[in-house]
Amino acid sequence: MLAVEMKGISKHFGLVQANQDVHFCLESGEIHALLGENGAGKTTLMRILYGLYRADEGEIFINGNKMEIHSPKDAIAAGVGMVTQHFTLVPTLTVAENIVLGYTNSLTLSQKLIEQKVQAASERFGVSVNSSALVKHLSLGERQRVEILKALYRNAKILIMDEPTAVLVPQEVDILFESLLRLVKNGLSVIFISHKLNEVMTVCDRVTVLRDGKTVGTVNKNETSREKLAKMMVGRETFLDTQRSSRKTGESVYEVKDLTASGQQVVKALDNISFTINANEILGIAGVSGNGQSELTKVLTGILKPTHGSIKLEGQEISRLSPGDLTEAGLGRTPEDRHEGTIGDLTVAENLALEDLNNYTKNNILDQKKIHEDALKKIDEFQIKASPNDRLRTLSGGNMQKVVFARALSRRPKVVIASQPTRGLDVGATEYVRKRLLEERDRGAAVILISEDLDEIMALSDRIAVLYEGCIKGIVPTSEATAEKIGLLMAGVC
Amino acid sequence: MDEFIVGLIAATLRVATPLIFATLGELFCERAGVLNLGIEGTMFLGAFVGFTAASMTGSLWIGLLAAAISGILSGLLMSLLSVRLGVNQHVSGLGITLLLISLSLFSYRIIFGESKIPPSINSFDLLKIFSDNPVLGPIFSQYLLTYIAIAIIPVVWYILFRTTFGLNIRAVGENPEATDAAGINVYKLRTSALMIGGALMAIGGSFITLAQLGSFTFGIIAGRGWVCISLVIFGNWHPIKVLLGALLFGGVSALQLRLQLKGLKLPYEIFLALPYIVTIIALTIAGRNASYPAALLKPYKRE
Amino acid sequence: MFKFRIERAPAPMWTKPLIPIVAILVTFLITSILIILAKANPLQAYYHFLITPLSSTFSALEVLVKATPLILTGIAVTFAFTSGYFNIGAEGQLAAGAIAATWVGITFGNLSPIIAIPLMIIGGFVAGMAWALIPAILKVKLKVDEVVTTLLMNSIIVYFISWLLNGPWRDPISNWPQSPDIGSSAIFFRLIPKSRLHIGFIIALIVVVIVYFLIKKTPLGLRMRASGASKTGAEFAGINVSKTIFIAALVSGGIAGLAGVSEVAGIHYHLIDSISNELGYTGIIVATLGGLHPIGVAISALFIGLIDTGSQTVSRMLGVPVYLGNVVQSALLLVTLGMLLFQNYRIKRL
Amino acid sequence: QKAVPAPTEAPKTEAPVATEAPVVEMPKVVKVFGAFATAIEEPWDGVIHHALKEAEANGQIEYSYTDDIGYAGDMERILREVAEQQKPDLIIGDAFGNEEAVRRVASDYPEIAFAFGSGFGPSGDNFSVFDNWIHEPAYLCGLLAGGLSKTGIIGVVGGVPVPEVNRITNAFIQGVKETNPEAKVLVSFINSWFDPAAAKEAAIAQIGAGADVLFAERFGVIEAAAEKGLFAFGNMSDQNELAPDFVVSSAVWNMTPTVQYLIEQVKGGTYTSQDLKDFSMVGKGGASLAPFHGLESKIPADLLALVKTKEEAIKAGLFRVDIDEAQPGAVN
Ligand SMILES: Nc1ncnc2c1ncn2[C@@H]1O[C@H](COP(=O)(O)OP(=O)(O)OP(=O)(O)O)[C@@H](O)[C@H]1O
Ligand SMILES: Nc1ncnc2c1ncn2[C@@H]1O[C@H](COP(=O)(O)OP(=O)(O)OP(=O)(O)O)[C@@H](O)[C@H]1O
Ligand SMILES: [Mg+2]
Ligand SMILES: [Mg+2]
Repeated sequence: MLAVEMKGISKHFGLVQANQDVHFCLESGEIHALLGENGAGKTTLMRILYGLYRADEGEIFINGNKMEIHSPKDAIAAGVGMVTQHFTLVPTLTVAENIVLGYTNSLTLSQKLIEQKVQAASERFGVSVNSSALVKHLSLGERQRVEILKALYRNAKILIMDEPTAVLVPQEVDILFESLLRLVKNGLSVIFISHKLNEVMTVCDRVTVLRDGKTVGTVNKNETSREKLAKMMVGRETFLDTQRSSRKTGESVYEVKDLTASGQQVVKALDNISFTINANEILGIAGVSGNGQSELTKVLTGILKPTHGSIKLEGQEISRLSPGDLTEAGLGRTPEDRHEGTIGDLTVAENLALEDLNNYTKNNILDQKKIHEDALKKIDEFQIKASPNDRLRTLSGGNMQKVVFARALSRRPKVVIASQPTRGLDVGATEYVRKRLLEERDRGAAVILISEDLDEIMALSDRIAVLYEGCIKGIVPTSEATAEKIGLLMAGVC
Repeated sequence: MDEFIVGLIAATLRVATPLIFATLGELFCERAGVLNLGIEGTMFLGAFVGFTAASMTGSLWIGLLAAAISGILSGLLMSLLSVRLGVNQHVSGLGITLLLISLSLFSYRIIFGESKIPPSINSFDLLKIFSDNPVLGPIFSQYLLTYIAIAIIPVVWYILFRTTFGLNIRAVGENPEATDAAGINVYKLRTSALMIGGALMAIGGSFITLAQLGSFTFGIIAGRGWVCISLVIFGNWHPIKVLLGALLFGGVSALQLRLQLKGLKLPYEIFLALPYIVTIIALTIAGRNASYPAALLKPYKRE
Repeated sequence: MFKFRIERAPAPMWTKPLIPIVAILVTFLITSILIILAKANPLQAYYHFLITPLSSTFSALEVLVKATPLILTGIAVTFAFTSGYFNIGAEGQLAAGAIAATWVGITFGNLSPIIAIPLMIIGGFVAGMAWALIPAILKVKLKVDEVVTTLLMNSIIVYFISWLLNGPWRDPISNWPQSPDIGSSAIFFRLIPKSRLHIGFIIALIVVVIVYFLIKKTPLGLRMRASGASKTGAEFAGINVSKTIFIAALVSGGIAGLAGVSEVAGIHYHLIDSISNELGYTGIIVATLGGLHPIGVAISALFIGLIDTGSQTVSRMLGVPVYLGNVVQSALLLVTLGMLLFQNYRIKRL
Repeated sequence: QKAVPAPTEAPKTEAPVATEAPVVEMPKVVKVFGAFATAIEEPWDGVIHHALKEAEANGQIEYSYTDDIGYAGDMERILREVAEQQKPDLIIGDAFGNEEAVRRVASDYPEIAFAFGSGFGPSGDNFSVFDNWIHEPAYLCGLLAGGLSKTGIIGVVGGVPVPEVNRITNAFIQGVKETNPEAKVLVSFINSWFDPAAAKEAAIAQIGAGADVLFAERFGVIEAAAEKGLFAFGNMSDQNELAPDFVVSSAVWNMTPTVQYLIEQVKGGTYTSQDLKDFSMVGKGGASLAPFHGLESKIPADLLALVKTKEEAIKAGLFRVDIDEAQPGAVN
């Protein structure tokens, strides 16, 4: 029997067609992977199923019945649960409160009673949580378990999991898979979104691939392979292959020593981090999301002040400098989230000029002509598909990222800090960005590449440092690194 | 106990009554993530509608009910603008205050004409408990609404912290995305918080016309709504602490009047400005720890 | 049957200028009910609202007089809002400027106007800045929400003025709580004989031009716009957002202070209790209706000035309660706010 | 410059355009404009407004007005607009807080008669002043209050300590001291013209301090007295209907004599600027002690007799109540 059937789903946002005539079937009792590149429309499709978006066109059947899903309430009633990519928990409430939120008929609320109920459910489903803890005190892994329990508590028969492993270390991933397999035996059907082909091959029964918002096809796991899936996803077989020759790296230019910083939720988001990096070198910083990458990016780019430690650029202390002064000192940087690192309401030219306003000021007045001309130059050089007066907001992600790169690199910085530079970019843009980073290295810059994409790290870096719970677990030359070795470091083992 | 103290306590409760109602109303709105600067106007509207309905029907209770309904409507208007349409909350709140005050004054003229003596009603009588006791008697010689105001505080606390509805309100003020994903209609929830809030604000305003004065005049609210805004912050969004703030404010204004009569020459303005100054100091001390509902001022849009 | 769908996408450009016009029409339709209830003819009422004030030179100039402080408070609000600082305190900052202007005007008002008037302008600007200082510091140092603190500061200064006027500054020969008059050289001279239009209007226009220039043409303006549009983005681009917001908050206070100077030196010649008279709050309305664009703000200030003037004319001519003016103004604000959001939608025929 | 009639039917009050031609014969109906800084619900302006309404009802004048003009500079514009467009014969209003503006306009329009409530003297040829000279009935109220008080403590709650208010309060105190030399008079100012809730609280504080008779300079005080079952005195108009069992009397200001005099003068073409003070005093019926509305029975006969005697003496000009405009202390 089909647990879910989605027929002819289309959805657009403004000018973007996120889903176009998508067909998707979930059998009862299977784990079904939804695969696709960033922006392929996976999340959108699932948000439609969960009632967070309304499809422009298309029909949804659940257990054979045609459903009108207007809101998550309808979806929950139909037995659909979702663990979203970005957790939807209320940090100031307890685990129990979060789990019963929106799902209790009782008018009154007894903390004790709900905690008991949640604890009982936790045992019944084998998903362990501490029901009286405040969510804001939980780790990401714990939060995810709360999300899963929240769905199961609502009697979900169909569980959507949007990139659940992105925030987990391998051991946690194993635990998650065990639970999923057990739950499936007890009648749960699971839709599992992931970018990681090996995970898909491990745990799923069938795979549906989306590309550019369209269904490419559905295959049985047994009848496919990682390579075939990859080809379905991307539409071609090319992967960036950086020919790695052992080259000589230059002088040490950038030195981080005993860096400690506090984050929003943890006291020590970064704990005594030290590394150095040379000219003509790319240092990759790997790690599972949430282990301090954001804080490291913020500290290195001058947005967050460290509580302790030093950063030296060519021997000069820069850890207390403002972002503006860092630029002056010879640092180029790209933000973790290009939407947050740029200003959508300003024009492309203004965004490009923003980092270096002194250079564009004549007699205290903005030199509009120079801003415009330089923007044209950079647009040309970085192949940005836009004109200087376009609002940045109207650019696609790839072009936005190119603007960011143009701004950061055109001053030929000595050090480049690139954080998640290809997140959410399609293959073409990704290739461009990676090529650009390698060119920077070859030009003589020291490049720090912070990325959660291990393949990217392995492909670009000369050395790899692994970040785990705010500490550097080890720095390995890429020539000696294997995915297994780095994976163990990322999991905090050894 | 000293008669001075007894009188002071009684006056404190009386002055605090409209503030307690309206501050709890604002608390509901802010806990749900909406800063309702329409409070001053809603109180004014409540004072006007309560009085008008009571004077037309001769029933104070109908007046009170009408005031509450007018407050609910004001909440709905705020909801339409700031929740449904997602308009900037300060601007829509200030606009609503301006609208409701001028609309009340306009309607007052249309309904009551240009009266020489302000039309009046027989307002609520004092409800005396412990009337034999020389100390408690005068303190507990209050209007029914004052007792209700005090009684409603634990009720609001209970609703917020011990009911499902309260849980939903607290959740939506902190993280509307999560609340939405939990299957709760964010718009309806915020709208209901604004309606309850509006009703409480309007009842607070109507206390002045229906109980305290029995008549409606132009300067009737005289900035009390802004005091309530600061009391919510002063009380750190907690109903019990809000009561303390309201009593402090009531106490200061009652004390000021009494010290004047002792012949003490005090710049009374300092007293009147005190609650505002204290709130700023409280904010300074709490600083970034002030527990603003995280989603306050942020409109929620699903797409 | 035609089927339509409303979707989120920028509305076509040609709808932009239509928004205020449609908003005005909708507001007039809604408020017509009230006018009919007041037993007057809505068409006549709107004639007196909008046309009568412009039908004589004196009245038309009076609209400019009325608009002068509104331009300044509207610009003050615009300046702060542009950088993402929600200054609700123009009301109090105006009062602070008025206090300073009064003091300067009384103390130096008998020197030459060439000295007295610039001193007053500087004093008012500085005082407005000073009154904006505490919320600004709390905002950038402690992240205390400025909406609430600036609102509270408005109430505090009202009592301060009340204390001044009932105490140390009470004009001994006036039987009203007001200060003595400023010296004659401190009085803003009139631009046109037999009208009250004073140089405050010119100052307001100069401020509009300067602020337009500052916001659109200078690095500070770009920093402000960047901070206002995206705090994180601005920070990432190396902008000191706290400093930018701090400067914007203070300058905004200073401009509001100028409105106080203009009211004291151009209209009253002394300090009174109700010196701000909601001009600061109306400034928020003006700024919003003007789309936070200096030129738009100037136009909307003129329009609000017209409605303000007109409402008294309507009241006088038709015997409608004078509060109709405020009803129309606030309804117009709310309707416009609602309509502005339609800019983000497009109607599509299916 | 002329008034532009509306495009649709002209409002009924609009005068014929004939005013443009020089009018030789006397106007039949005097055109009066009322300019009030506060809402007409405020008692001071209310008294003027209602006297004018009365004259309008009698067909003596053609009347229009603007109220709640405030102190923010609108007064001057409205007066100038009215002077230009409506060309009234007479403008009546209150100048408090707008003194300079009003006088500036008056001097620019010598053909229009201006009569304004003011604490200063007349000016030019056309600017007359009046004021609420009700210190005499206030004094009489004081006599009554002093006699009625059992505790010997009497309260006065006033708005803002301006000369008009001080004068009444001091006269009231003078009366109290005459019938009850030991009495203490408590005086509170709420520093607002409009905050009845605050006025009531101030009154209750006075009651708490022992006051058993109250003088209500502002609204809100009578409500406190009624609630506590105490006698009170109203101000400005006969406020007995606010609490018929407790408002013994009121110090009443009556603008009709002033208005009538002004109409006559304007009609007769004999108008000159002057201080209209006398028309607001007891002698010419501009001020009076309100009737007792049946509460005489509660007043001791000798006290009633004393008040009657004093009232007659004032009317006959044989007794003068002191005018003291200094701010009274909190305890007198
Ligand atoms: N709320 C939105 N507004 C505008 N565009 C959106 C919105 N949500 C998604 N999109 C766009 O729709 C397309 C599909 O996005 P979706 O999030 O479904 O991709 P995805 O396959 O889940 O990608 P990822 O692997 O990065 O999670 C993208 O181009 C995205 O930019
Ligand atoms: N916040 C937003 N506001 C308005 N439009 C947006 C927003 N986010 C995305 N878009 C629109 O969605 C489109 C796709 O955005 P997205 O970030 O998914 O880029 P992309 O599909 O990855 O781009 P590319 O194909 O160049 O890599 C853009 O063209 C943009 O117009
Ligand atoms: Mg994409
Ligand atoms: Mg996704």
